[in-house]
Amino acid sequence: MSPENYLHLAALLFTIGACGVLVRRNAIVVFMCVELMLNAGNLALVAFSRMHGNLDGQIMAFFVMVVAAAEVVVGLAIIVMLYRSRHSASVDDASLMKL
Amino acid sequence: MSTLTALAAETTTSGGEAAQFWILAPIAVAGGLGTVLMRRAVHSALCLAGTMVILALFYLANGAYFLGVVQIVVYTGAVMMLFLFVLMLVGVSAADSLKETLKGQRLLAAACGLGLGILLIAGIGQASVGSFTGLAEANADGNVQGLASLLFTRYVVAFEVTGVLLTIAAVGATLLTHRERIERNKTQREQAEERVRSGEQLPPLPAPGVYARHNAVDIPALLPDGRPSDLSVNPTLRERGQVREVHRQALADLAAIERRTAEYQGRAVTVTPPRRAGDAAPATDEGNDTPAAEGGGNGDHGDNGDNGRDNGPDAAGEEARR
Amino acid sequence: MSFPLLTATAVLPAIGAVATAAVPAARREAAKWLALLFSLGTLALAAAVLLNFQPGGDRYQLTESHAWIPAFGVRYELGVDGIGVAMIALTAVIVPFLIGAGWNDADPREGETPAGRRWRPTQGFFALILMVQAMVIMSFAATDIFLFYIFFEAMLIPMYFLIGGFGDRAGEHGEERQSKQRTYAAVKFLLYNLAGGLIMLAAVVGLYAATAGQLEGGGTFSLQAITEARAAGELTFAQNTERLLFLGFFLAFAIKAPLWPLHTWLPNAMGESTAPVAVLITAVVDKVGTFAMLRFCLGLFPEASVWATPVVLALALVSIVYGALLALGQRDMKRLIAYASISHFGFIVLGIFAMTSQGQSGATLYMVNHGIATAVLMLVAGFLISRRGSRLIADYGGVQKAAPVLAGTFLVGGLATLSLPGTGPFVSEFLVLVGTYSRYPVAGIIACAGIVLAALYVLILYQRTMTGPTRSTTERMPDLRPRELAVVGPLIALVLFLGVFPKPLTDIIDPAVDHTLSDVGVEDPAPEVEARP
Amino acid sequence: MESLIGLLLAPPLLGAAVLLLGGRRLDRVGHWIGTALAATSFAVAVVLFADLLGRDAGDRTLTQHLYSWVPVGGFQADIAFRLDQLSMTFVLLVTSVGTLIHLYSVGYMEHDERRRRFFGYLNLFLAAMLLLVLADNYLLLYVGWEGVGLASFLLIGFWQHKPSAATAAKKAFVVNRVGDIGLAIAILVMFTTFGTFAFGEVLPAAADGGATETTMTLIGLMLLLAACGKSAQVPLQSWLGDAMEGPTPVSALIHAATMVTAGVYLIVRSGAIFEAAPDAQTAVIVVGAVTLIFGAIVGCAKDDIKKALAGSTMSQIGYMMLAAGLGPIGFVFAIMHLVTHGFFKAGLFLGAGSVMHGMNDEVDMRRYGGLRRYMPITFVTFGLGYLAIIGFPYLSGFFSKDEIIYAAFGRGGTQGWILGGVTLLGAGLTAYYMTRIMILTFFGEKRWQPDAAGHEPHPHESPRTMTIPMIVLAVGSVSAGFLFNLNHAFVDWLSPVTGIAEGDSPVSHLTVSIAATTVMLIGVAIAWWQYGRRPVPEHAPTGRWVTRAARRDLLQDDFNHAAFVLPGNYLTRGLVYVDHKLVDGVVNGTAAAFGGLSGRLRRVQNGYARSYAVSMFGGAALLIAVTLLMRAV
Repeated sequence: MSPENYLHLAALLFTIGACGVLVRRNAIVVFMCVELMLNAGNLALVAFSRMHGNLDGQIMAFFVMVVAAAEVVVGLAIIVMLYRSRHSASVDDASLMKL
Repeated sequence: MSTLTALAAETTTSGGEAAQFWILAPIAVAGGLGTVLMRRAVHSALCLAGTMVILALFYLANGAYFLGVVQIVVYTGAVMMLFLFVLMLVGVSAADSLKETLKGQRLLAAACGLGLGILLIAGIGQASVGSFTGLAEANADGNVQGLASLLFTRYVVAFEVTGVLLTIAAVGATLLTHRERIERNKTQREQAEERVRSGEQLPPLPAPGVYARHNAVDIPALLPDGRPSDLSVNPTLRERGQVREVHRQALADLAAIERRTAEYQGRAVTVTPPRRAGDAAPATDEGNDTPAAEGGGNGDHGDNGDNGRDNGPDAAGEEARR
Repeated sequence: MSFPLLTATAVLPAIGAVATAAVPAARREAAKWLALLFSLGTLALAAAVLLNFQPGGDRYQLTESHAWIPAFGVRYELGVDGIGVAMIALTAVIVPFLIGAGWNDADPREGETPAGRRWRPTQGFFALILMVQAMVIMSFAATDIFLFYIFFEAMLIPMYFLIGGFGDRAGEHGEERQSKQRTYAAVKFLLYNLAGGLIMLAAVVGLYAATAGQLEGGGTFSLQAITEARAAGELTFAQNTERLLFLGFFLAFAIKAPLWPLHTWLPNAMGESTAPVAVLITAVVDKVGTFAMLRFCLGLFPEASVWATPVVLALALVSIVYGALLALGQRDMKRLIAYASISHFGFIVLGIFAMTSQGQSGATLYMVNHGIATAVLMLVAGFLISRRGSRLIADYGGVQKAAPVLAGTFLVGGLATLSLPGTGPFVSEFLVLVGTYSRYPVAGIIACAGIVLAALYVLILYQRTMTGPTRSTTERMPDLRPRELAVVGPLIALVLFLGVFPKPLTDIIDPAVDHTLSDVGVEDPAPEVEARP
Repeated sequence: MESLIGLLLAPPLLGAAVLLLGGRRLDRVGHWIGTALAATSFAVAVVLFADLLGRDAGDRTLTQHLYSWVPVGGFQADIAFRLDQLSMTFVLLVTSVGTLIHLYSVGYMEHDERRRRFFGYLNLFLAAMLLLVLADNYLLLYVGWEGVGLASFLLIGFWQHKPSAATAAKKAFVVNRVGDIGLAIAILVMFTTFGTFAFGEVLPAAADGGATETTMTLIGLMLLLAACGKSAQVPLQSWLGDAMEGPTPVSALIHAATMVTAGVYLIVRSGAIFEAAPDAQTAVIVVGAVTLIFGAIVGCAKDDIKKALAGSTMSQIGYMMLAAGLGPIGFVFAIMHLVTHGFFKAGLFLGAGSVMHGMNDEVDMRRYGGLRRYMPITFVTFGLGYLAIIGFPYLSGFFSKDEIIYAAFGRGGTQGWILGGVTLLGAGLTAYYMTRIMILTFFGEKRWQPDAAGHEPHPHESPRTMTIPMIVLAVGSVSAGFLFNLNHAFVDWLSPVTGIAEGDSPVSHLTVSIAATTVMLIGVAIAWWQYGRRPVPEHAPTGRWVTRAARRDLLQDDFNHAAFVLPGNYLTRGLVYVDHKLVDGVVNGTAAAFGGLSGRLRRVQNGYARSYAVSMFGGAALLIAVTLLMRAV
């Protein structure tokens, strides 16, 4: 068993998550895909930690989790807000970013 | 669980870990794919939760016991549940149409994903990834102790900052979702006046159900001419496409009653069985999903809503005249 | 530490701008008087500068120097030589008259009701003019290149609003089209000058890098420090570096000046803006360009200047002839004056790059004289346009009969523009010609063509607008009002005075020109034959 | 005495300032102020003249240095005056004729509401002309030179409501400017060559022969160009005929007696330069000879009395130029003819003005006729001027013209014969066209026509203010030549400045006189043959091609139009197009290109978050790719 396996898996999951972000329109699902990407990153970090024999990678993964949690909190709040005002959770409900 | 941890603790990888990896990794990938491809957000969330649990196992296998537990408790347990709560709050369009609206988006996304994947894998291949050093030494005092000693020494500033970040996130989320009342509440009188002024819907909305034979909230009431009143059902249900159609039998009964009444009173029959949008569809639970799933659900219901609104003032006017 | 006279001269109009802008909407008249007061105060300070300047003294006088951004060697360094004094005096003299001339130009128009209490076009107009004045004076006084650059660029902002925001009343094409053209002109002005400014910025940075690599105390932007270091041999530029830097500076100044073929923004800008703003552009703001050629291009890059001279002279000659010919072909009198200015700027550049004391003194005098002469012509044209509401020459005729004083002042302005002896421009134009001819005879003779063409376009303009039978539109045209006469009269007196007795100015300018020439390292060509007195 | 020189200039300058700035208050007395100031100037001139006469012949040069005008490095221009015999002659001519014409204008412009301004302009002209002849250096001369051009412009265009007058004024100024370039370039060359342009330094240096002949020729030719412009010599002659649009006193003062002769002054003043440049001298002679004949031919064909006289002026100045080109042999006589011409031509113009005054401003001689009985004083004074100009023996023209013809023969060789022949031919033509004017105007039958408004003309003698100047000028015309030749007074007076030389003439003085008189009589006879014997047709006969061309000023305007105006117009229009489409087009095109590009690029920014996400991921992928590639390399 070599670290490469874990890394490949992480890469695969990351790519899947990225595709999801690009393809899905439901903001919540998009958000979930982002989470998937973060988790893929965490997996790689954990694998690196074991590879190098120190805990810094795990620390990093820990921080990623914390920040992700914060992100989820704020992100979901934003989605709720958005839904309240637009009655939709679709990310391209309107081309909002265009003036 | 103990076998797994024991496996991971060893510096050299064992065949057991390989087996575990090759069994769990495909499931994790399948979960990821499911997250992306499932039409319903709830299903996506469940798939993601599955993937996360498997990842937690991988963490454990890699000697990150603390993280593995945290992954399950915090991530899968708390964060994903938060997702589900929000889904219940928001998830009216429970299913996402998979029809792409942006031109070339899917193609570009695929290209990007493919390119990114190839590049990542190429990068991994190029990097000199050695073998596992193993965490036996680092975890000698225990994984949690090791993490803690690092966290509270070298990474203490970052730790404090993330703490602040979390606090801010919590406050921010409360602030965002909290609706500040800028002006005072309208009194009932004012509300009533406003309603009269707008002239949209003066009397209370009609109650759901048909002739007390049904009192379910998902069945629209019938108007005097036999059409279902959209105002009588909760709009959220309508959004979700969970409105039950009025049964054909009930309509036929109504028509029969009308006919009999007409015969009794000796006047010409004016009421014909009304046509309905949902005539062709069977009025079952499964069938209710269909219009919504076709992606036109919103529009259709919107039209009905308009009809209902058009009827509203008429009815109100008649009532007022009486 | 003596009184910072130059700073005061530059800051006073800026204070005036703020004060004017702050006047409440209803007190329009007060704003006008306030602006006039501040511009007169600036004039008084400029007079103090003139009096405190010793023609025979140091090269740069009234200097002020403070560290500003030590990390990059940027200093707040001010100082004037004779050329700078002359230009500051010009600016200070012109602006009060512009305020007088534009007294009612920015008032809310008939039928326009104030859109709100904050709607204060009059205040804005005068505040912007004062702001431009402050920045121009600062550019003339700055001896730190970075400081100069900042004001050189910053003056574009108020100018942009002056051009785009205020136009002539009720044009021949209707309000909407006019406002569209005005926007076009303002944007064109801004883009042209910004483009030049950005190229200059690159050159400024390049200059800093070049000095930082060689000087012991680190890089510097100080003109004096660089000139001295070059003279002492501590600082040398590689040939290509110097040429590139020169081009970077020169391009910006040539756009501002403007030199053919970078001139096309000027007719638009002058044509669309009100007469006082047009004067501000051509008489004051553009002079920064030619002034900077003299001070920075020649002072910093003498070898490159000599290297570029043939091309610059050719461009200047083309400007002279081309501008005059195009002036002949114009149907819009403001554009005509703009093209005439292009021709005159050709003369100024010709004089600067002729590299003779007559040429450069003439060019400096020319800047002053052209400013005043064009002011007369343009302001009277503006008065004329405000009476009839059209800029087209063909819409006039026979004004002389109805408004003889207006016609007379217009003629004087025109005659000054065509450099009639006895008016200021003649002295300067002749000096430029003498300076050019003594080194480049062919160029001198070609430039003489400008003399004839100037007569043609001025007199054709005069003939078509002022003479001939009166028309229904010009029959009852009122003559100059006292306010207008008070604006034009002193300017005309000044033009005539400078034509008859330019010695006070030449005495100030001469030493500065000699310094510049010694920077470049050239001397006037000696006469072929020593005349026996 | 030197300080009086500035005082010559001051009165007219003051007058111009007061009259032009004074406003309506001065309307009632303005003309008298102007006249009085001109007379003051004349009085000062007389005082100075008396002073000069009191000095030795070699000590008659006064200079006055007022102040340093433009001191820049080696370039030192001063406001300084120089009064010697040559300038004194001009000063006397200008102030005396000027004063008379001021007086005449009082009557002539009586009904013009802008009379005050007219006198302001006249005073301005006097000041500029005095500056021109008093200047101590070429640059100051240039100021006067353009100053008189300005005054001429203002006065030709005095009746600005007439488009023809405005056009003529503009034309005069512009054509003069072409000549002025010549003077400007001449000064440039002088400064480059000698480092100075003061008379007192340039002229001796030129005489020393330090500079190459090419340089001197260049200076000479440029001075000639200037003279051509100011003195209406071929090829810059076209403005003079049109200049007759101005009021008649203006034509008399500026376009006959004084300003147009400034070219002759310039050439005589720069005699030393021309002496050092024989080629330039030859050019002067050629120009003079050509103009002499050209002007005469034009004068023969014109029906407009003023334009006929203008042709005559050109022709007479041609005489002077020719004489000036001959060098010291001719300088004195050029000036002498200039002075006598100043008297009789001014008188003739005033007479013409008087006739027009009586004939409702009619200028066509074919509508005059038989006026001698209605305007006796005009007839007599005009007749005396006429006799003087055709060179009737012992009148002023006789002396000056004969001397020029004699000097022309004195050129020697073939050139001498040719020039002599040309000048004689000119004398004959002069007699012809002047007789024609005389007969058409004063003799024969009445051919009067009502004017455009239908008023019948009632010819009458002009008021006293007009006749007195005419009488004075007539006296001058008759006596000047005789007085000048008394004891060679004029030659002795001028020769210290101009120098004098005797040519080796193949013919004697007497022969020349007899020949000139004979030719003159032939001219008179032909004119009488054509116009005196039979009634004059009211409309001019078509005539042969020469006549037709001469009526159109020998096609000069057509030539200018075809050679300069039309190409200039096309060039201008073309350049306007080029500027708009090409120079500006490049800029606008660049702007449009950027605009189009950004329009395209803008579509990428469609506002959909997912599109942006794609570009972000694409960018990330690109970055990774680049990093990997960099590592691989």
